[in-house]
Amino acid sequence: MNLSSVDFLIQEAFTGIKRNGLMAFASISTIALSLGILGTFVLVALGANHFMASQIGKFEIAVYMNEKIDLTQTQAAADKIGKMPNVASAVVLSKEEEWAQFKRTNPNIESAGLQHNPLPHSIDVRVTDASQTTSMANKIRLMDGVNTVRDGREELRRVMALARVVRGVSAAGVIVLLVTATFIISNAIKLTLYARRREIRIMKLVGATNWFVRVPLIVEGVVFGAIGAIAAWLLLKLGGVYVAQTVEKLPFMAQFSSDIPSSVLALGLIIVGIAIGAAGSFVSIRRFLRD
Amino acid sequence: MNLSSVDFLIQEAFTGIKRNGLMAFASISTIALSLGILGTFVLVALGANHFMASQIGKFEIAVYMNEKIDLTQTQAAADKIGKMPNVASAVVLSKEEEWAQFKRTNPNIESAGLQHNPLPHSIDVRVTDASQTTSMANKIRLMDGVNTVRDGREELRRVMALARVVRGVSAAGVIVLLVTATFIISNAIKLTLYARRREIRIMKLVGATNWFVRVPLIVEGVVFGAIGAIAAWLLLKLGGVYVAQTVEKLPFMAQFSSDIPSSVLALGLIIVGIAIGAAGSFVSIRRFLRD
Amino acid sequence: MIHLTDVFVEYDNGVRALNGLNLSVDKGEFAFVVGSTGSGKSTFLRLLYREVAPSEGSVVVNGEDVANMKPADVPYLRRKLGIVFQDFKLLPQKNLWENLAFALRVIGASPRDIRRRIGDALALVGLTHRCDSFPHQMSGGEQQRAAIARALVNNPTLLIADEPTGNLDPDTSWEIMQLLDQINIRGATVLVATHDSQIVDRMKKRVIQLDSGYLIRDENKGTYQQIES
Amino acid sequence: MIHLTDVFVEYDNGVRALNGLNLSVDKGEFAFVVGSTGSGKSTFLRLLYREVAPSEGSVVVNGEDVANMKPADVPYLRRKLGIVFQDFKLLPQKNLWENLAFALRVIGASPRDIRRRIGDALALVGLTHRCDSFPHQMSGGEQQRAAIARALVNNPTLLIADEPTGNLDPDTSWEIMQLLDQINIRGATVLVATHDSQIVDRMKKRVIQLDSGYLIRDENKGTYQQIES
Ligand SMILES: Nc1ncnc2c1ncn2[C@@H]1O[C@H](COP(=O)(O)OP(=O)(O)OP(=O)(O)O)[C@@H](O)[C@H]1O
Ligand SMILES: Nc1ncnc2c1ncn2[C@@H]1O[C@H](COP(=O)(O)OP(=O)(O)OP(=O)(O)O)[C@@H](O)[C@H]1O
Ligand SMILES: [Mg+2]
Ligand SMILES: [Mg+2]
Repeated sequence: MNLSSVDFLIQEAFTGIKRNGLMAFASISTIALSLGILGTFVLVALGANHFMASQIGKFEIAVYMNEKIDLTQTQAAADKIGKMPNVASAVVLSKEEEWAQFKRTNPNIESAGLQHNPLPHSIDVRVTDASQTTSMANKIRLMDGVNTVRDGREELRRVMALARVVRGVSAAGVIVLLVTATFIISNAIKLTLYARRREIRIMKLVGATNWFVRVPLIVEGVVFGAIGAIAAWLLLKLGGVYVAQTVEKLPFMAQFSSDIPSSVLALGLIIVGIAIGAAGSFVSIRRFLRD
Repeated sequence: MNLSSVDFLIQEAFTGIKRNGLMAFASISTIALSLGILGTFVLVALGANHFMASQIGKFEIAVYMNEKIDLTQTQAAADKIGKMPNVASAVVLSKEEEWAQFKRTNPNIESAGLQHNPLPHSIDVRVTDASQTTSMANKIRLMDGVNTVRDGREELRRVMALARVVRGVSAAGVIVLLVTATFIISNAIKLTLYARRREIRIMKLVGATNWFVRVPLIVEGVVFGAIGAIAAWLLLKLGGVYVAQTVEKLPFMAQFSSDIPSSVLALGLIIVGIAIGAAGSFVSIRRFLRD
Repeated sequence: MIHLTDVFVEYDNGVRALNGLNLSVDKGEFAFVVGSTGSGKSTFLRLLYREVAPSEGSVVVNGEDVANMKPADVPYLRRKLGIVFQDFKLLPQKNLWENLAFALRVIGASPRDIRRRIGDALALVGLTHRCDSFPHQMSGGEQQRAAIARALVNNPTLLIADEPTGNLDPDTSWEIMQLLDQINIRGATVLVATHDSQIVDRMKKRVIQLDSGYLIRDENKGTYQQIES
Repeated sequence: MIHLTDVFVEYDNGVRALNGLNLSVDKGEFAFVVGSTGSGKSTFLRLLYREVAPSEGSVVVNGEDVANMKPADVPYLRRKLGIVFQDFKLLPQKNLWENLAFALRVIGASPRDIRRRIGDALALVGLTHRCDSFPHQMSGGEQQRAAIARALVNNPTLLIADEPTGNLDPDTSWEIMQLLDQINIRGATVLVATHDSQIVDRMKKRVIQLDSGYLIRDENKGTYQQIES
């Protein structure tokens, strides 16, 4: 296969697309919608994952003072901790602030009949070297007025466990949707080829090899996949803007937005689109080439 | 159109399906997968909704005792309330039980540095007549040892607001998926018709009216839709069993399972499948009947 | 039966297929349409069953104005006609029997009627043994005869045959022509576009000759070639 | 060039299309294949380019065993042949020029070569003015000539034509036959299945006659009908 014939085969694919407007539209829109749904799910899954990950950084060492200890005493303890080696920062969190914050993220706490703020003052300590966390926690634990010290281990474990579940469920969801999208897209391609079975037979009768028939159709699948992916990306962008506008009021949604750049998303969709398009065409053509 | 010709047209549809195995398979599986995804989303949405709704019934009148009041005193107050008119039941909830339960559903409460159970004992009062709730609450509020009485109004409002959001988001999701599924399915049907455009032209040339050409194809669409819907239902059943087995450990998932009976689900899917199949065929045929 | 007045046909791509055709065919006539390839024979026939519409002029078939017919009325026009297409146009997903049955179902024939009439038509063209075959399982000539059988099966008042013997051997061709003649004698109007000079010469029927979309000859008891005199 | 030994062909539906055919055609020969409709002419030709495989017997074309050929080799066999199909088999989505270009692309011709050869072939069959038309925009005879042009365009060593003049008027038919004769004189082997008795009689070439799948006559300088003697 020399260069001019590669050229010809690609040209073939494009005239094919042009002359079969309906087919092209149906295939491309099917691909776009399938990938759009898939992409939505991937975004939500990534967002959830990102949310989980963002939680991890929150826990380093939490120092809860005795209930008797007031804010000034807490501040003094914080200053002391701040001067210890390996400590990056030691910030006082007043019980009032914490309680307000807690109620905001856990609205149902209020319905449980609480009659006063049950929280103590606390200090948020960040270390410069994560490996020192435990030894630091042990030192702080011995200080006056300190009731409990959490070195984030347990929280981390809890969050990680939840993250694993979320990751597992969303990975399963993405795989199911990927399989579904692949199947739907390859069905669409199969039907467009079915509509052209006569054409394929004629090509073979005038001496075309299987590859000569296949290449333009695979190129066509690739082009459909790529265009469909771009359309899906646009849909997601538009949908994302719309959702962002309407659901903005929900505070917990903001935490869910993922930080993958839109170019990566576009690239990912296009790769998946092209892969499905090419593979779908390749597999579907086989049955029409047999005779 | 007499009976025998209706008979004939339906027969036509079935031989059509039989002779176009590939097309039938591709269309039906596309429908099944689209409806399957749609169905999954509907189930999740209904589950979330159901969870919300189930929360509503939980609040009628919550009576929180003073912190000093112990369990025996609380029980006495509950007995007194139980004898009041319009009261269906008055159950004591010990602070220990409530706290254990609360920690279970709000695992992050523990990480907030709580040093003792902050909850008081409480009484769950259910009334026989919902319209009496407020006046009952006012009566109870005057009793000895009672600290706060919540008549569920606020909670209800809060839950209802959340429920509205969940409902809105899931309704939007269902609509987007429904539109997507309709589009994908009608694309598949369009492609099967495209493959048969020559056949349709010939039928018109031997004197078939548009309806004569249309009816078998619509019947075909209906059959595809129905079979696809049944397949989608089976997929959901199998998927549901699988998910239930693997995600059983997650406590919050149990609350999300919906209670719509599987026959209603099946019926719904079949109706949607048939509607999309029929409408998809009907709309798609038009362009092939023009000349 | 058929009246064409100043008919022009121009296809989408600008090709002028008919140029001011004026022509009448009476009920019960038998006429051949001849002319070199691309002269407009098929286009003329397509006008009669409204597969193409004239860009100018009027076409009246059976007293109906075909040129300005509503699309919804076209099927009813076609049901009264029997048409043998140059490229057969058999339904590829239906076997021979079903192809004929479809044409009869369309006009609302009863199941018993359908069985009888299909049996008769297949016997006439000698394809009874092929009734289970799909078009792609038949030879060229068999497909052609199948197309003829389908055109005959609904007892048309006007039979239009476009090159009905192009794939048939001379003997079978002659038999088919005798068949069309029989149908004509029983009262149907018959129009046959053909290149088969032997048949035209032997049948001695009216001959309509087209050339580049112009009517250049129209004579009764004519021959395929104009006899130079 | 072509050697058939005890060839039987039975189609999927049980129809016996060829019954023990023994036949040889030498390089450079010109032969007509005749026989009534359904006698097996097309089936015989299809054997040569491996559209059907014999259920029994051997088929050798150009020294290659076609009956047992690997599927991957079939395209290379076909590229050396020129085939006019009874139903034309033009690519519906390509216009005339592209149809011919495709056949040349397949054999790897250069763009300049392609332009020149298509120009020549279209001029030979008189379709230069139709090169932008799609098959459905051409008359029956034009499609047939397009199919012939495609078969000629790659200078085949063996030209197989199945009913190449069924849709052509006698003058055009004769011109096409002269064309095939020219190609034959230039060295190609030519096999033509036809029902056109005038042409067969006039050309005085070898005639192979089939009947119900049996070879019943094979004579040089023969006529369409066996001359009773
Ligand atoms: N694909 C097929 N499947 C089954 N039977 C077939 C198939 N093709 C041809 N036949 C049958 O085989 C027999 C020979 O067919 P063939 O096409 O070779 O005839 P032919 O001589 O070319 O006839 P014609 O002159 O009508 O073209 C016929 O009876 C036909 O019905
Ligand atoms: N659908 C179409 N679109 C454009 N041009 C067409 C179309 N059909 C036919 N033509 C052109 O119109 C002219 C007349 O075609 P028509 O089919 O009527 O010829 P014909 O006399 O039937 O020829 P033949 O004997 O070859 O069948 C031809 O030049 C043809 O190319
Ligand atoms: Mg014609
Ligand atoms: Mg044949």
